[in-house]
Amino acid sequence: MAVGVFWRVVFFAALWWIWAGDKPASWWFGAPAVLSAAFMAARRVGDESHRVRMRGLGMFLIYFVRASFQGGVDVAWRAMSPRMRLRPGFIEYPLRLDARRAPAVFFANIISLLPGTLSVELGETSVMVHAIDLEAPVEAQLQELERRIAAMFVAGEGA
Amino acid sequence: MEGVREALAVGVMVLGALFFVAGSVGMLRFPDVYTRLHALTKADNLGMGLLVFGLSLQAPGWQLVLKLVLIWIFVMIAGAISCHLVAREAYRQGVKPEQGGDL
Amino acid sequence: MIVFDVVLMVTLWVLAVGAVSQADLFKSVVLFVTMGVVVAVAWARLGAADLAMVEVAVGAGITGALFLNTLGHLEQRPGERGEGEDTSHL
Amino acid sequence: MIVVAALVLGSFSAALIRIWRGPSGADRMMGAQLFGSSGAATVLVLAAMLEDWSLIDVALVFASLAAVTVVAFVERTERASMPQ
Repeated sequence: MAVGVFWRVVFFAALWWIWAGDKPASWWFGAPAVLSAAFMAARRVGDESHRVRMRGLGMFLIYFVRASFQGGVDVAWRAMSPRMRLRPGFIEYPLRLDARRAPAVFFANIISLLPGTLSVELGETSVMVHAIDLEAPVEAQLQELERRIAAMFVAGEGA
Repeated sequence: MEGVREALAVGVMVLGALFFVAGSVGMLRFPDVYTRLHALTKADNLGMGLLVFGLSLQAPGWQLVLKLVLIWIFVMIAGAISCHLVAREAYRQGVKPEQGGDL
Repeated sequence: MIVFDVVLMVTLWVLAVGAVSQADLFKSVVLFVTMGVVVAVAWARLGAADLAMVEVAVGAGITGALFLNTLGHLEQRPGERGEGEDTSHL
Repeated sequence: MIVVAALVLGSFSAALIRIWRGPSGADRMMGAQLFGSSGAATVLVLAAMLEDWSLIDVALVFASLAAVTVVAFVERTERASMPQ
């Protein structure tokens, strides 16, 4: 718990520093704001926190930037081509992550930023996904994403 | 050297703006709510990323670069969340998607 | 630059007129929120960063959310009372 | 640079058409969302054009408040469609 609060203080302080600059006077406002934000965040999550593996995070960022680039190019291409190639439809994707916990929520939000997929509803055991092209290997792509997210998070002390 | 950087920055930013336009075109041309959301979220995300990258090349200090990246992250989070919420809302209200075939 | 200004101005006009002349209240609120955004861009164009910030936070953010909430309450009324009084003119 | 600004602003008007035509509430909300993100983009381009870097802060506020109205919209329709 205490460790979690410490890292949250560091996180919010960094955020404030980026936002407000390095003028010392800004910390008169910044310090209380950072502290209260950290405590509120810690209380909200409780001790269900997840550790994030640094290496996994780095790998994930590279993968994410590349995939979101592909996603943008893909959808822009479809929009601009005179004959739009769309084969949209819903897919129910069975979740292996626990739907009530942070990684699954993270997963559902990232889906919308990747090529060809859009998360519609996060259910108990599955995610409803809307795919723009059902012929693309959507399932395999989602599995890869899920594997990468699972590799990034380590279950915290609450698990 | 300075000139090259300037040209690169402007080039990247024009590219980013083109993605914004593509996203808007998609939003006007695509047949239903879900496909329009595809266009909006992804194209805007990438356009914003390129714009931020181009601006970072011109920014006078690296603290500004951090701030720009923060903006991109915020836009991304807001985009992903609101995209998911709008899609879920449309789904729950029973908006039917277009199915299959070349449209 | 003049092109930019003209487009900005025309958009602002269309949004302002549209927001007050809509029969559909929801559409009107969305147009109002959008107008808040464009007004903020206009402030930024005029070099007034502080005003632009306030306009985004208050005009587009908070007021829009409050309007939408109010609209939700207005639409909820008839169902709650269960008397079927006609509020469709709202 | 002016080209960039004009292009981004052009996508503004596209959003306007979408808000106007609907057809569903979700479509209109989507248009407002596009206004949010392209608004932030326009302010960023303006910052570079006018060389006034304090405008970056405006874009930051844009970005951090972009989701507020969408969340309010969803909350509203959710409450309206809830069975009494």
